[in-house]
Amino acid sequence: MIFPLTPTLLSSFSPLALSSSSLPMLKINNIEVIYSDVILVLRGISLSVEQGQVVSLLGANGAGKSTTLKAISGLLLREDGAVTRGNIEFDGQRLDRMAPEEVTRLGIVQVLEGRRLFQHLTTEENLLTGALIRSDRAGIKQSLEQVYEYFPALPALRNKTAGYLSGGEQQMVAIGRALMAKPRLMLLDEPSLGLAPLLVRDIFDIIHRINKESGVSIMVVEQNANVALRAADYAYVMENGRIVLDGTAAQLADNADIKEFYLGLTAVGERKSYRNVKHYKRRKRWLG
Amino acid sequence: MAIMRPSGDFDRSYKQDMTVIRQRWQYILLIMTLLALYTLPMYASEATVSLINRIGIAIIAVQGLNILTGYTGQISLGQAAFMTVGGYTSTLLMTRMGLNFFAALPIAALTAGLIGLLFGLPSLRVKGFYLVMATLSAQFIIPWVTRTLWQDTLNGAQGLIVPVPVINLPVIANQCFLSTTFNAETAQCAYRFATPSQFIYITLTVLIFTTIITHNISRSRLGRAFISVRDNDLAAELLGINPFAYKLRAFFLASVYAGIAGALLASNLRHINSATVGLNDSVLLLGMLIVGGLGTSVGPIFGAALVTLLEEIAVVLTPLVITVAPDLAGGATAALRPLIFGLALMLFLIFEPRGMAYRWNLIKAGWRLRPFAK
Amino acid sequence: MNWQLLPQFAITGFLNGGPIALIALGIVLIFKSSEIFNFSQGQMLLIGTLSTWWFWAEEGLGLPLWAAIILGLTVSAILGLLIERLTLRPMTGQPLLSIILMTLALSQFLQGMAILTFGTTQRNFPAIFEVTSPYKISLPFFTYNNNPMMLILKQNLVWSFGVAMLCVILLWAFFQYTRTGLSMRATAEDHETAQSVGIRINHIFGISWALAGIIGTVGGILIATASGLDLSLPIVVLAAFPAVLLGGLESIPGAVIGSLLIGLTQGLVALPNNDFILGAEAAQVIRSSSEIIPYIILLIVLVIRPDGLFGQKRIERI
Amino acid sequence: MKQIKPVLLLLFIALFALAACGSPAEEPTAVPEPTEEPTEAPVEEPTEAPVEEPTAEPEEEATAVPEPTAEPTEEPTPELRTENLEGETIIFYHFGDLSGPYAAITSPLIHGMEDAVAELNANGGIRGATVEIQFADDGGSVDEAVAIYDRFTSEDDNPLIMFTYGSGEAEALTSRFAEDEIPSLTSGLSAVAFYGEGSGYTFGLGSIYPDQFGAFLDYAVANWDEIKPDSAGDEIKLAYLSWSGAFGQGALTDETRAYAEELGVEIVIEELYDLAPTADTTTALLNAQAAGANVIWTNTLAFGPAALMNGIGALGLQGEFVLAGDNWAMDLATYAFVSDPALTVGMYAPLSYLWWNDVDHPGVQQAEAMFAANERSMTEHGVGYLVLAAAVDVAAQAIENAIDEVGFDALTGVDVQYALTNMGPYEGLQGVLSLDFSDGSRSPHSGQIRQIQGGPDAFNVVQDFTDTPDLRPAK
Repeated sequence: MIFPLTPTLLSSFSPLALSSSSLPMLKINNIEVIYSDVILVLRGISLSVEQGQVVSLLGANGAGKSTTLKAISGLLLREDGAVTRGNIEFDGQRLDRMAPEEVTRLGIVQVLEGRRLFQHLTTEENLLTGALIRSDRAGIKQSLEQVYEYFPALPALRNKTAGYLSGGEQQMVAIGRALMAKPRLMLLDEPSLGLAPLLVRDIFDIIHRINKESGVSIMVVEQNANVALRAADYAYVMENGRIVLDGTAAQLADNADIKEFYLGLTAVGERKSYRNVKHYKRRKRWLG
Repeated sequence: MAIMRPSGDFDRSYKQDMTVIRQRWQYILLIMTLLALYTLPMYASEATVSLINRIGIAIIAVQGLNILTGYTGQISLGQAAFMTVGGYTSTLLMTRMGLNFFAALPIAALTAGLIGLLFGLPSLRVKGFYLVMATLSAQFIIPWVTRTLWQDTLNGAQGLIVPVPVINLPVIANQCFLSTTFNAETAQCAYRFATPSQFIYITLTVLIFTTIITHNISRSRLGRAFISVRDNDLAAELLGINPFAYKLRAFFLASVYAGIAGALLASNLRHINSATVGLNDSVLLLGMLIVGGLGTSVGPIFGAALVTLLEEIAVVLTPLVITVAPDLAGGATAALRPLIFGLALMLFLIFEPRGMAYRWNLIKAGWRLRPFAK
Repeated sequence: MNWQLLPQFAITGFLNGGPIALIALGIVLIFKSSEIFNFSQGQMLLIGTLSTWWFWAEEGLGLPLWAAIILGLTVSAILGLLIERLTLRPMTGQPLLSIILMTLALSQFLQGMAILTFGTTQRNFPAIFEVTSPYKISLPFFTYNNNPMMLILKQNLVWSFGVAMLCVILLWAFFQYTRTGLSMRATAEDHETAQSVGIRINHIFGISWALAGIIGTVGGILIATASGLDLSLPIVVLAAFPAVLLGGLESIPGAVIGSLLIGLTQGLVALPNNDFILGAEAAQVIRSSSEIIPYIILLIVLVIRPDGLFGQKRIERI
Repeated sequence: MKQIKPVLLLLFIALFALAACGSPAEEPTAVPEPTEEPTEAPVEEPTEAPVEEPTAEPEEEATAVPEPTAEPTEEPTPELRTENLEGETIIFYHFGDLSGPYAAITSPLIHGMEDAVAELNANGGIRGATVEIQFADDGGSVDEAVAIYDRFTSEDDNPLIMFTYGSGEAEALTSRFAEDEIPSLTSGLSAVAFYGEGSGYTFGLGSIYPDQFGAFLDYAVANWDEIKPDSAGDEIKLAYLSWSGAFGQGALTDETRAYAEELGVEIVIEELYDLAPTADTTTALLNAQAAGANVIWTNTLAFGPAALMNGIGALGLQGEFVLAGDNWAMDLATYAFVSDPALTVGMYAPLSYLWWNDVDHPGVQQAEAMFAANERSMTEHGVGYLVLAAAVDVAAQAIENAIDEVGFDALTGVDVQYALTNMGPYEGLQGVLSLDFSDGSRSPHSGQIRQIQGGPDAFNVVQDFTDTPDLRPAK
């Protein structure tokens, strides 16, 4: 099903009136994910994203963050995984067991980990693939201009083969491509991966701006809690396939364990050595 | 594949673990089967014997392909081309050098093996689909060579008439024994393997040898190396197995089998030319392997038997189709064979890609675990 | 060597590559989108061409040729869709061998179907182009024994080449300028990403099979107009297979250039004559090698440059 | 490896079993020695026929050495059944190619045989016995042909006659026919099948291709001034443009090369083209032209000559060459593949049978009536139908002669072979096909030269029946 294009949406990225009484647009209820019928990866995950929110999903490697995103976007099916318990709802519609392309057509667009551009297509063609699910010519053109406005570096690269862009440029194109679909919810998988710290900051600034200006809800999966918490409204922390902590970004940023574990700071704000962190990890488990 | 054994059958040593035949009743069964096959000409019709004969030759070719494709994971569309090499070599050895068929057979096998090795060389550089194309080129180049080059010897596209295999026995007390006849030219008693019920003894005997060898390859270090190359050549390399060397060995062995099958086929048909076996036969052999079950020692036997029988069914069905739709009189005979083979292969690929061997194991396991298994 | 025939054979061979290019393109299209090498391309175009004949012939529907061609192409498109849906979609995720064997099995099955439906009799396909009176061109600048060199080009050959190249250009424009074309190019690059931007890749696979059926059939019709129609038509793909690999499995311009090069080489091996430097017998051997020269080129390509002339090396950059 | 030993033991037991109880089949002691004159063979064979009788005990442990001398052991059957065989059946076994390269000519062959047999049965069959046809498709593959042969011989331990037409099949089966003593009539006329090693039971329904080639060369040399292309000189320069394979190369043997040289005909070029309707003959024709050829011989059929004609037309080479081919090349099937019927005009071929346009001939009239009565499609109005209709007549006559000799109950293939070789000059279908195997050859040695002079019904005689040169292989 194609997301109905209301006149307000047609005016491209115009700020939506945010209702404060927001019902969650995405709701994950107690899901369990199993790969290849045998490997249990997620157990009892529940989370929700409200209209216009930026939600971060934090956690170490292998905690199950990406799997959670794939469960939403349907890409799990491609990897022989399945949601075996619980359900995922988007505006009251069940997403689990829906093919990825159909999820995208509902208005949920995922920016895959590692950018994943169409390498032999040009920058502009890559952006246009994002709009393949739309059929309003004028609207697409407008969106394209909007993307170029968000990422001023891109117009100069428009006819360049995407595979030859730098990592940061590729990330911009990937986010721009997602925007071209005019999504209601954008899923970002580790946008900071492999980028220089300054670039990471830029990217998150733009994510913040997109959220504020066009009202797109965003769910970011990150290892880099520092930047992720800065841009987010609400955050969840995952470990070993479970959610172990959640709260507003401010609450989490204040949490002592988070500081110690993810931000690598001691109570007084000093950096800790790697050895200490490791020692700490062994001592302290979230689910002790 | 889980090994399902009757209760009480345990291994107490490595030697026992490697035993092929573990119980007396299996011996008895084996002896009965072999006896039944060897006495086939006594009770079966010539057409049945001829059919079994063709199945036997096909099994040998598929066994070779099984080493290459089933165990080592290299797909080949050239098996029939190497059969051509074997057929020509044995024929030339017999007609030009005057060798006996049984002396020519191993040399033909070796020659085919070496040529196969040559076409296996691209496997050093390419794999998967690209290798398929390299072997496909063998399927074109070898027949072309046989009909274009050395025309004086190979007689071009017309091909060669192949002599009937003969065993010569001495004359004892002015008598020829054992159903042989006197040959004035050599002053010996000759047994000619001319009719299917005579030729089948060659096929069966060779088949028993190749089966034993294949089975032993599959459970030796060589076989395990093949399997490791198939499953993950990088990991195999890390284990100290040179994947290229083993791929080439597999190519060589597969072509040796093809050479044997080709020599048998040529002698059975008494005629060989560049078109005797072709691309279609290579496809047929691969199909047999899939239908029977890749990488199992019973797979080639099941596959070759089923596919050949299906072809026979096509022949049987033809008059039926013609009665139903007389307009098809011309087409039906020609259509049914590829149609049935194609359909059977497609159904196997979709519904039972592990082939008949897998079914067979399920049945065997079910039988042994009776009454506990459903 | 027959030097005076060099331009003649080179150009004839080159033009012969035209219809082969269409068939090769069909194979590349399917491979690009779904990584399936379609060994049944020949049988698909056989059925498409036979249907076209049936719509046109008096024994069949007796329609005008243009209508018959349109209907024939429709049949091949539907056939392509059906094949993808019924036989290859269930194979998703299966190993390479299974998929290769599936298309080989399909080729057998379709051949059987074609015989069962249309019988074994040979057919005369309508001649679309003038059969006799070839184009005779005297070459500027080239002379042989002080005579200007002449090129004799069959009308059929020239026009078939023209139609084939027109199809190639249309196809290129389709990929470059249409949304479906863009979807197909995106799908060819990366299935997962394509799905994540909302492309229904199963539809794309279906479209590639349908398109491959159509352009293959155009090639089949072009060949049939020149030389009649018979159950052995599928063997034309045997020249297309190496052409595809020569050009690079995933490259559309590669398939075209590969086919033309294969045609060119096949033309050139016909050159040696009785005063060939290695002797008359060697000359005859070389002349008769035109059927295997594509496969010799194939072997060379595999050893020297497996990706082919224009094969996509994955752009590796992080 | 210890576990192999018992298996090996078993193997030897089995080998012993093979020797002891195997081989119920009779040894082919009756096969004529290859060095023997073919004519002698049948003389001694009938005498050994009783050995073949199913009543004879096949389980002989030992055979006396030397070979039992051919005693006239023939037991005179008390009363020979030679008439009124109602209720009996005689089967004509037929191998053909419905799915391979020669599919284009197959259905007329089958239909010609079917119609002729139907007519034969309607007129009382062979002395009252009904004739049945068993046809099997071998797809042009020798492999398949042998399998079919095994099936046929297994279902019937006394087959009387078989029909084949693929050259490859005929060559491969020829030693089997001789060993199993089954006469065969074949229209695949490559010399090896008739005169190669171990032959003797294979008879041709036309002159062998080398003879045909020689006959045409004779004609061309004698009439060169009249038939030569305008541009040609006094020398005949011949291009052999053909398919690869037993059939395509069937006319080019050591004997024909020598014969051509003797006649002063130079074979300037040999070229192959694909055995497919899609074959491109451009390079072959231009190379022939460049080599100075003025005559083209092609040993092909249906789309084979059509590919040359199309090429000649499309390249504008009309009038540059004299085109000639084997008997199969001059057929209706060619018209199905030629882009313009006018391109067929002028082609020569030696035929050892009559053609449909000999409308005054009673045999042709009979064939025509049969063709019309069975409402055959005009696309089958070709050589296959005519020749097979005549061949059925020949076969029936030979079997009748054999029945007269030994009676129906004792009838075997040996007797039919004997009858075929001894029936003298015989006019099949009132003379459509005249055969004479009594002179020691197994294929006819005479033929007409015909030329296509506009349309499929104008295969006109330019030289009436003459003897063809005898170019059978030396060995």
